[in-house]
Amino acid sequence: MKCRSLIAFLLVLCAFTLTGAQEGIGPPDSISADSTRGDSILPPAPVGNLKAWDTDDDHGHSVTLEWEISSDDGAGQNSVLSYEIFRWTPFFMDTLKGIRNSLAQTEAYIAELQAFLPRAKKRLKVHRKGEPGVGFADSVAFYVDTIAASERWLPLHKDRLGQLRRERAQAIDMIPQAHKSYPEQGEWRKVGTALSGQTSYVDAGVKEKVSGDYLADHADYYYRVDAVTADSTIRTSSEIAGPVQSYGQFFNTGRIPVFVAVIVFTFLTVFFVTKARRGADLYVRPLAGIEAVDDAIGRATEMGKPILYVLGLGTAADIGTIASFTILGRVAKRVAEYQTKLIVPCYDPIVMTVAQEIVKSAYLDAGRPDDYYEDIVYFVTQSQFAYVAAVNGTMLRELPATNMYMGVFFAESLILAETGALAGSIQIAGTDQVAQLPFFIVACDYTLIGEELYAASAYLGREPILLGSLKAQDYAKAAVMVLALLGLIAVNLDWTAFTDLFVVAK
Amino acid sequence: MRRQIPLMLVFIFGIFMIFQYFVPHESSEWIYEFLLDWIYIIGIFALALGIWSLIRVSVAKIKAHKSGWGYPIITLAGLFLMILFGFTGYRDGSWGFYFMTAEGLSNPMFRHFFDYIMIPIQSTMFALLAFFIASAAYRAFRARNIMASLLLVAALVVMLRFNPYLGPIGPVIADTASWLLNVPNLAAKRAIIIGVGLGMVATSLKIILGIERGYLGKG
Amino acid sequence: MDFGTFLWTTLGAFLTLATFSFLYKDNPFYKLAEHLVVGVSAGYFVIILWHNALVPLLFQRLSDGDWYLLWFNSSTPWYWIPAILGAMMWTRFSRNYAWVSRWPLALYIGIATGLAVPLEMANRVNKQLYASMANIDLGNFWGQGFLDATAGYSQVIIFAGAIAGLFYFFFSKSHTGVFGGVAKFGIWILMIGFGASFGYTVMGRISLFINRVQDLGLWGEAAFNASNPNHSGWFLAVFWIMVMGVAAYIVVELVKFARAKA
Amino acid sequence: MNIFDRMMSLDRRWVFLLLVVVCAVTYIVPFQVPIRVEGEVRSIYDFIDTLKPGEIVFIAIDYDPNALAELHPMCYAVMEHCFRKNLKVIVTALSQNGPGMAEQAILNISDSLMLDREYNGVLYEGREIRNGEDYAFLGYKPYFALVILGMGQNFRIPFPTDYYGTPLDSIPMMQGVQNYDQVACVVDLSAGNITDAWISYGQGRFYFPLALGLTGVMGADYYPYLNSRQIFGLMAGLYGAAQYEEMANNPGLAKDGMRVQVYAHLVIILFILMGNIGYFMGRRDEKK
Repeated sequence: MKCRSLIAFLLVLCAFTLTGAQEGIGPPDSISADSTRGDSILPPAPVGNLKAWDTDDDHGHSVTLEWEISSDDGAGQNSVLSYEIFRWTPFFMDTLKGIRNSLAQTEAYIAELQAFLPRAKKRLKVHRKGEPGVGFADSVAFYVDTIAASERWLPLHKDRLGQLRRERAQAIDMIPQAHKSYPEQGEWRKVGTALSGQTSYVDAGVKEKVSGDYLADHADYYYRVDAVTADSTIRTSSEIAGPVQSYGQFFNTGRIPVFVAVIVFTFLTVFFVTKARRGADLYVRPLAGIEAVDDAIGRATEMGKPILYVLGLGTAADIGTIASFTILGRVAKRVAEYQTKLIVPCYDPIVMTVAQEIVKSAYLDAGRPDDYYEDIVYFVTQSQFAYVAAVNGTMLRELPATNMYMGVFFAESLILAETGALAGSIQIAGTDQVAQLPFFIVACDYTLIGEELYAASAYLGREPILLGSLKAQDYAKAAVMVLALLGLIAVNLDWTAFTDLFVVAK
Repeated sequence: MRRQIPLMLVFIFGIFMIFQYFVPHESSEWIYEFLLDWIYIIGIFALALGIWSLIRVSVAKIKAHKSGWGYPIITLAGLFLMILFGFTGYRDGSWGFYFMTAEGLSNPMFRHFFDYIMIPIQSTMFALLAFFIASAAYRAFRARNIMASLLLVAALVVMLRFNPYLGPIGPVIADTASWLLNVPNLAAKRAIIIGVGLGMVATSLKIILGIERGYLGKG
Repeated sequence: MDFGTFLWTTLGAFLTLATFSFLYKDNPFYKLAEHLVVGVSAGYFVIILWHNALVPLLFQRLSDGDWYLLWFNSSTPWYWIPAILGAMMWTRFSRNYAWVSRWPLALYIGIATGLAVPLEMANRVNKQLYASMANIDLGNFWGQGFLDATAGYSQVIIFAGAIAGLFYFFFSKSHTGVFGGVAKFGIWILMIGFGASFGYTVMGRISLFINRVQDLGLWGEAAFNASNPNHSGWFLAVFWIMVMGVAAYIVVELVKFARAKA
Repeated sequence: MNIFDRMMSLDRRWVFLLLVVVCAVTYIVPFQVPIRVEGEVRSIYDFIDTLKPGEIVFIAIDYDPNALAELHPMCYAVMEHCFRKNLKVIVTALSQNGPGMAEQAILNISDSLMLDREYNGVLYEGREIRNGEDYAFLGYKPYFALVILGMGQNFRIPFPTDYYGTPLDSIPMMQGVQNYDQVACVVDLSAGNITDAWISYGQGRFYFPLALGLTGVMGADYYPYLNSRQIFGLMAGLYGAAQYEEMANNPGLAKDGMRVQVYAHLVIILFILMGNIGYFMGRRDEKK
């Protein structure tokens, strides 16, 4: 009865996956258009001068094709609707596809068995203790059989899985060799469509060997482009381009401008830092926001109220948050000296861990290790507006004398700033998020705009090597301004050779 | 050992990631994806530290019996209920704990807590911005000096762009508003983004080259 | 809406009003909503990160090995490395081994900063530098209409404003003399730009508030609309309890206010 | 604490209270607020208004539910205008969950078409609009670029049958309608991704008049296409929809929304001015 059919089904499924049935693959055709037109379209002119080469500056596995559009595209009969790109594919690829399919089926079947076994065992326990009576006997026997059968099949399938994986690996290594048998033992298969008017197409596969559309490197590929009219049966093929091999490059030439910029900037930083170490005195203009930090901490001490430091909604991977760490370190040192209460609610666990480490060592530096207790820096939650609700509540209950918002902020910046103003605190903010700067500038007493957040740690620390790195930044800015001016003049004189130097490819 | 090796790790991995950007080859991509998984997994493990800190702070508040000590109980209750619902699922006739498969996500109580507790409160906190933008504008838009008055005038012009009661100067205000949004706004963004870009690279280099060590703490 | 959904929507409406009460002042209703959402969202992220990240990223990758070999024979055993690094983070629970957690942190920050150096240089500095080399449209220099953003003079102002803004951000020169003048022009452009974007976002924020009010409207419609299938006196009772509660609270506030005034 | 000091340091809760009152009143009381109409929206209305009955307008509904708030009012306003002018409408939905919204729009419009309504002083009796005579809904096909190109040759290539399965040849209004040449204009409502395909593959190759309806955020980026004549009209965001409703004298969702926005902005501007007047007067007293 029902259980018998279940066993039968299981056995058939095992048999089916073991044989690894083949199923044919037909070329995916373009939009099926049953030709319901009166006048017949003449075959269009073919695509001219088809060229194919390995796409450069990439991780390989892709070939770029370029051609001149057919004379019947946009002119002449104007009948060309799209171009279909064909690649010569050896039949060997079908066997590889067959291996992939049976591998997928085996994996699916193993997963099903692994899910089925614990449930069946549980049901078996239930039936053993459970209600006696008709049909009880064979249902226990049924479960014992199926569990035994499944446990017998499972290792068999696991070995098959291992064997199929080895087969797949060998088949993939044989792809380049299989492509050498061109033009025998293979056929033209459509790999893509380009719209009329387009003159290039990138035939890109993926680098993962496990996936279906993996395109092997170092294999000879041949391409053909058909100009196709509205009626897909009327088309004309171009001559064949190839053999072409795809491979990965080791240097992305499109990113040379960035490479030069990084090298120059690193050199500037190292140069000025070493110059600063040898004691060169570096002038740095005063920053209102930074001076406010010192007297804000003083104010908090007189009023005996705590200081709230918010590191923002960035993770420790955001550079804005890392800059905020260094500011927190210096603020915590001063707070420890003045013995004021510090509150640091955190949004991200890693940021909390690093902040705890910083505040603890700041208290050590100030010679007050015992004042430090674990809960100065605490975790709230990782959802934006729940975090804001909690910090708002803390502000109104602790009424801090000074709020500092340093780091990466999003839409909640104005909520924090307005609540802080409601609580009557002096507020100093600093963020690199351009969209939030208007709100901080309006609602806070002092705001460090964009780059000033990154300069703050150098200002607060006053160490010469940090001021040296600041000088490097200024020189880089000067370079950017000069280049922008030269570029502007060059563009307007149509001397594009200069501006092309600065194009950053993908 | 406690500080030298971490600084060396930062230097090695930092330099590698800088050069990895310029090498599109497959091998560098595999390592890049693998390292990103590291960051992600380390972040998830650290969540345990965060939850532990939340629990410890809440328990401390409850023990201290200060005013409002009842509320942290609600926090802990919400936390444990949500975790409980997240791991219990209903499958073939019985409720049970499912850790490896995601039945918990379709647990009705889990969905209800999300749809009827988290969503209303979070979108209402977001909606508070409508009020705070009004009170911030009232409180802080004062023409104290030239900079503040430029800020004020630009905001007023843009806020009046679709106001119908302006008569003949309506179109003029609308054109000025779209000009302000397209020209000075773009210049400001460009200056700040270039500055921030240089600042970010400088800060990252300071960390990789070991100039800035504060984040590692002492001792 | 069946009865259960209505109870849940009532809870949602109550929490919405509790959060809005923050506009008046910090009160027990807001404290309730705040602590509740902190706990629930923290729990939510534990579950989401467990099911959607930890299980697929780590457990499933190691699971095709066998437990008695500690999954070392899985097809990707090297995923043990991030797992060990993650576990090293837990040394922060103990006081004297906390320094061990510096290793995974160092890796975390090292990878992040290394990632940022070329990426931020390319996306921010190079891209903006190339964008600023725009072609000044001399043909249409004075543009049409009152103020034309695509005209030549606008492009000159964009370029000059960006350069002046950069002048303002110079650290190693004091803002005096000609240099100070250009920097002042720069900060003026910044302020006009910030004012404009502040004014532009007001409309968006107000529609946020309107959507919340519409949501409350849906709840009100279900509570009071007699034709609603599961409408019954019970819900009005729920509503009146809430109204009474809020009214009592307002009375208490007024009394306190009056006493404070006296 | 003279009047000016009080003006400057009002308690913020009065600001909140007045904002809530203004938003509530303007949301509930359906009074009309005039909307200033700009050229780019006027040109769409005038183009459709001058079409003769029986001409075909092609409306492409290419947005997803998240852009619903801004683009649905535009769709209702344009469609109501076309049907009131006895024009025929072809509707396509090339975004994933476009068909659902297109059907909902057609349903609501056909309901409101039943009633007699007066627009700009002209009385239009209610009439029942029927699928196949007044409008044809072609439905959704993937690869929107290929679909737009295919329709340039013949609608039947990408859409052999309409959304409900009836072949195009047996739809009365589609007799003799081959491709865009028989269509008066195309109005594309989208959140930006499909718009570029309509501009480059649609208007760029078959030169039919194209008008765009976009979300507020995307609107600003498409003004250059207006100057280069690639599109003859552009509606951006809720304000764009409100302008069309104003022209069509058919106040709907957009004008309600704009009513609240106009008065809420006025309240905020009022408080800003009050704060500044108090500030200046206060300072003048100190100087004295």
